Amino acid sequence: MSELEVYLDNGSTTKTDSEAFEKMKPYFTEKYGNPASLHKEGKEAKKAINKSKRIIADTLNADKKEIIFTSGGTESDNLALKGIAFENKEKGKHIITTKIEHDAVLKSAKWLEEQGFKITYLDVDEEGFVDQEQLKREITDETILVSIIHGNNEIGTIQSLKELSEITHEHSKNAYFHTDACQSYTKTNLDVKEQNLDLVSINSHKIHGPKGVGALYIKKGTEIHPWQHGGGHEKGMRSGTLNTHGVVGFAEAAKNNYENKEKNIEKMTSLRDKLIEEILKIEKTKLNGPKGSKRLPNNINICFNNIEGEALSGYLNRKGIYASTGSACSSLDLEPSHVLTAIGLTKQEANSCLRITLSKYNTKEEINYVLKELPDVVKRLRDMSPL
Amino acid sequence: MSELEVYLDNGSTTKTDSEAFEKMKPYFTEKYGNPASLHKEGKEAKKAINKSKRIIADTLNADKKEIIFTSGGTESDNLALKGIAFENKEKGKHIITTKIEHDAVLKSAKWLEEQGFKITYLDVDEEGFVDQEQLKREITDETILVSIIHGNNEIGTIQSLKELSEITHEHSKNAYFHTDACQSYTKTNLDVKEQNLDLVSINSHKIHGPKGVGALYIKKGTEIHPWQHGGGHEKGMRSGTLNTHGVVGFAEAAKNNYENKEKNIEKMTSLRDKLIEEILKIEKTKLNGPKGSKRLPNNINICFNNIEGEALSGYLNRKGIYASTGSACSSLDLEPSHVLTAIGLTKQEANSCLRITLSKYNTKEEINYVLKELPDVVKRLRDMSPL
Amino acid sequence: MDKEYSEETIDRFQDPEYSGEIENADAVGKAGNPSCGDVLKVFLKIEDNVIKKARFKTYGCIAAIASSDELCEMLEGKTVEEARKITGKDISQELGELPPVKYHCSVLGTEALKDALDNYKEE
Amino acid sequence: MDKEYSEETIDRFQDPEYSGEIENADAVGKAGNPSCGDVLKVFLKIEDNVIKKARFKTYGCIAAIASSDELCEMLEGKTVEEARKITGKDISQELGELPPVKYHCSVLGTEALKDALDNYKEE
Ligand SMILES: Cc1ncc(COP(=O)(O)O)c(C=O)c1O
Ligand SMILES: Cc1ncc(COP(=O)(O)O)c(C=O)c1O
Repeated sequence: MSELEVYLDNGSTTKTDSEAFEKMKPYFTEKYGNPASLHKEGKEAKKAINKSKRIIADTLNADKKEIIFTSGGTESDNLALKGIAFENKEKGKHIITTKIEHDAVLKSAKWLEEQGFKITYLDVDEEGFVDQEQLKREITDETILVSIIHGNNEIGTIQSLKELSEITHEHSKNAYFHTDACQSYTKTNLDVKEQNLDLVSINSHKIHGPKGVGALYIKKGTEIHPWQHGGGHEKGMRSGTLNTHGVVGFAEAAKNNYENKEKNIEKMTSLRDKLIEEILKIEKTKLNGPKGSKRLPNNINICFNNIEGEALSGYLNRKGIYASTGSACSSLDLEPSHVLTAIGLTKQEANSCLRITLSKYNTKEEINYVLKELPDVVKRLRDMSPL
Repeated sequence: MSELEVYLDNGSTTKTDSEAFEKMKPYFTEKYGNPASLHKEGKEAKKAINKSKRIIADTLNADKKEIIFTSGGTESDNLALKGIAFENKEKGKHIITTKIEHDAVLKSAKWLEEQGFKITYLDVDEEGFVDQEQLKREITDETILVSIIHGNNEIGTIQSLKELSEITHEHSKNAYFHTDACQSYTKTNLDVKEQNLDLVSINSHKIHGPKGVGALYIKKGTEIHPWQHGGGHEKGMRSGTLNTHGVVGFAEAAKNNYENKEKNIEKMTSLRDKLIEEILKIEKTKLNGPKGSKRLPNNINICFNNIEGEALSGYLNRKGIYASTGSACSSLDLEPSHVLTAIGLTKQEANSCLRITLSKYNTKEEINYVLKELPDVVKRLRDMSPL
Repeated sequence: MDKEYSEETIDRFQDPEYSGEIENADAVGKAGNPSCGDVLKVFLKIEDNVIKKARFKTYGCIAAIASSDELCEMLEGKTVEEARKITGKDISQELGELPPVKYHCSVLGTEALKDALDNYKEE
Repeated sequence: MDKEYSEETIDRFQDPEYSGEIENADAVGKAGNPSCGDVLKVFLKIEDNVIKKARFKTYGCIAAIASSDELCEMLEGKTVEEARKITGKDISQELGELPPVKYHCSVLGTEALKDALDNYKEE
């Protein structure tokens, strides 16, 4: 069909690193014991879990005991929000988050609202940066949690976590600071001590690890109300038989990507900037989110006037180019992306955006192919448009 | 060290079938797309998810649309209990379960109790069968859920689901019937239509599939309050990027084990009965749970007077024999198994039990080895005992 | 998310045969709103009460483009009365069923058509 | 569940050197209760105020058996006064630290010992 296949949807999910897959292998048919069991088979699994925890902890400058494993980013976010809310409801029922969170945080917040919590959704500026003055105004000792996404999954904006967590801890004696770092993990600086973070959600399948596994960093001393009840795994904070092979693959991917962080960032940033520069030469296009180092190195999000996003990605798909869109038509609720409208786009603009998310595996050749095909597709759709 | 290694802890977790693992492979590094994405990579993953749903549905005599995937048995149980409770709390706040549930159900029920629900814990007889008269007495239209474990994970008792669900539906117009079938799935008859079940929890790692994946059957028309919020996957009932490779492995294992169900049951039953017969020849031993077809084909649970269970399994471990125990010493809360005390064992008795759980991979040779070593170990520990 | 386009839908979307304008069209109709994601314009050449040629211009998603193209194919050769009877359901059926959340895209086609035929009558 | 035995603990559990009884022991002590999972009996041979030989009988878990064995090893050669100073912590340390939930097993050892020495004094 098409000359090449170019996967540009790494913000959605990534290819598993072959090293990570290799490490997982023995845990399916050989070392398959339950890490909670006392016998040799179980011990081996337990050892693997512990080693994995240490690896992940190291990448966050955290302690091994501060990491618990979950089934993914969504569960980590749910546990962070609901777990902190239910644990601290005697101290206060106010939670602050932003208008540009991933649905895992946003819908958890909405659910907590139904349960009687009060939620403040912070505004962002046109590049997607959170309004720090508004945070200072809204936060009180009633506030038990501030949850702010680190690198935005749609427009790539990287928040200044350190400043935001400082404001949080300075202005409320009861508020914990949580960040959803699923997109930023191993792609920008993340350091729980330096940035003074209480909870951090990360997951495996965005960093070339297997799907179905994630982690939540919970700062020592932070109590959390368990959300999944059962056999008391993970010190009772998250019950359920641990996904040993998943955890092992996650840790290996984390190690890989953490060790090569600078190199990967450099590579992706250079491809990103080339794409942005060239695409913006197409007329009536606009970049969403900031430029430079405050943007995720792998994220590009561009509005194409008079083109509907799903149709655009549909035509690119046919050329073997796999990207995604924030268009209403591609979402179940037929609403355009809440992130794009939060940065001030009209509905029509929000419906005409394309999101390209790179990985360390993308090449210059692939990017050149995209840049060759994209203008034609855009022209074709614009020709078809009655607007 | 030891002559043989004999894994007899399949009630805890199992070895992944190599066929299941082979099927999973391409979904790590080739077909790694997000099943929620529209492009070709995503579609391929979506197709795999759909096919897997159909396979699992078939093994339960259910419809594809009635299956949702979760991260395991614990999540399925949590979702069933909390999801039904929160969805139906206007109709009633009474839930009935039993004293011999897995902690995933039991601790979910306890949590719901803290949230203002009233829970009745049904008694069982000395073989572990639920008291049906008590169920009839306790159930009212206030009852919104009856949750009863199918095959018990400790003592192997298989409940008569059909009778229990009939009582439930006859005596309450609002009660749904849920069963935790993690241990019984593909090991005994399970048919959602014949047994008239509303919700069924199953998982992958107990049936030779990968860890970190499970499913919940939800009968068509049954509304459930979502428990993990986010991107709206699984029709909004369970958000979170689907674990494609896990799901594919789960389905393949389910197919394998369902197709060979009769053969596997026969094999395990014969090894089970040989073990029971021979072990009971050791003096001062007692079988927990029923004999015959109302016992899980792979479960053996025996009390050894004057021996502490952890020590027993510890010595067996050294001989390469991996089994488990319901002893208080092996549990975090230092309480003996609630299942063993529910069938009337004293604490001391409950502390001296060994659980052996077979799989289709166990052989006669292995069982003979166990039967050769076990009496010595028992004698040694009894010699060491001051009782 | 649960959305599955049929092959027919994808094919039509990728290679629409009827996209374009008709100069001096006998009837032109429009439906939709860009802020809702879809705008459809339909152009008709009508002779002796029979639609000889139909073309579309669409701003919209995969379903909207495929529906527009399908509609035009269905229209050619039909009388104005027959054309009026086309429903969203008919279009969706020809496309091998649109996903439920996309059904409204086929209805948009019939709305643009109705607009065109109403304009035509007025002439 | 978070329980990790040290190698030293497992080794001692699997090959206890001091398990057994002493006939005509100079002191015998007991602690624990079978319904709590552990019963420990300690037998001592004492000459000139020095423990010459120590043996145990234990019904209990891995930690209980390992602690019993460790205790006996520690006792041999100690004076009665020195023996009295042994704490659960000492035993746990020698075992390479018991998991926190198992710490009580080492305390059980000191209780049985105290019982034995108290009985001895009484003679
Ligand atoms: C920022 C962010 N948070 C949370 C999630 C959810 O994580 P998962 O897909 O592992 O459930 C994602 C990805 O989907 C994400 O990009
Ligand atoms: C009966 C029963 N229910 C639930 C579970 C929990 O399932 P999972 O280990 O997949 O979380 C188990 C196994 O641990 C079980 O045996």
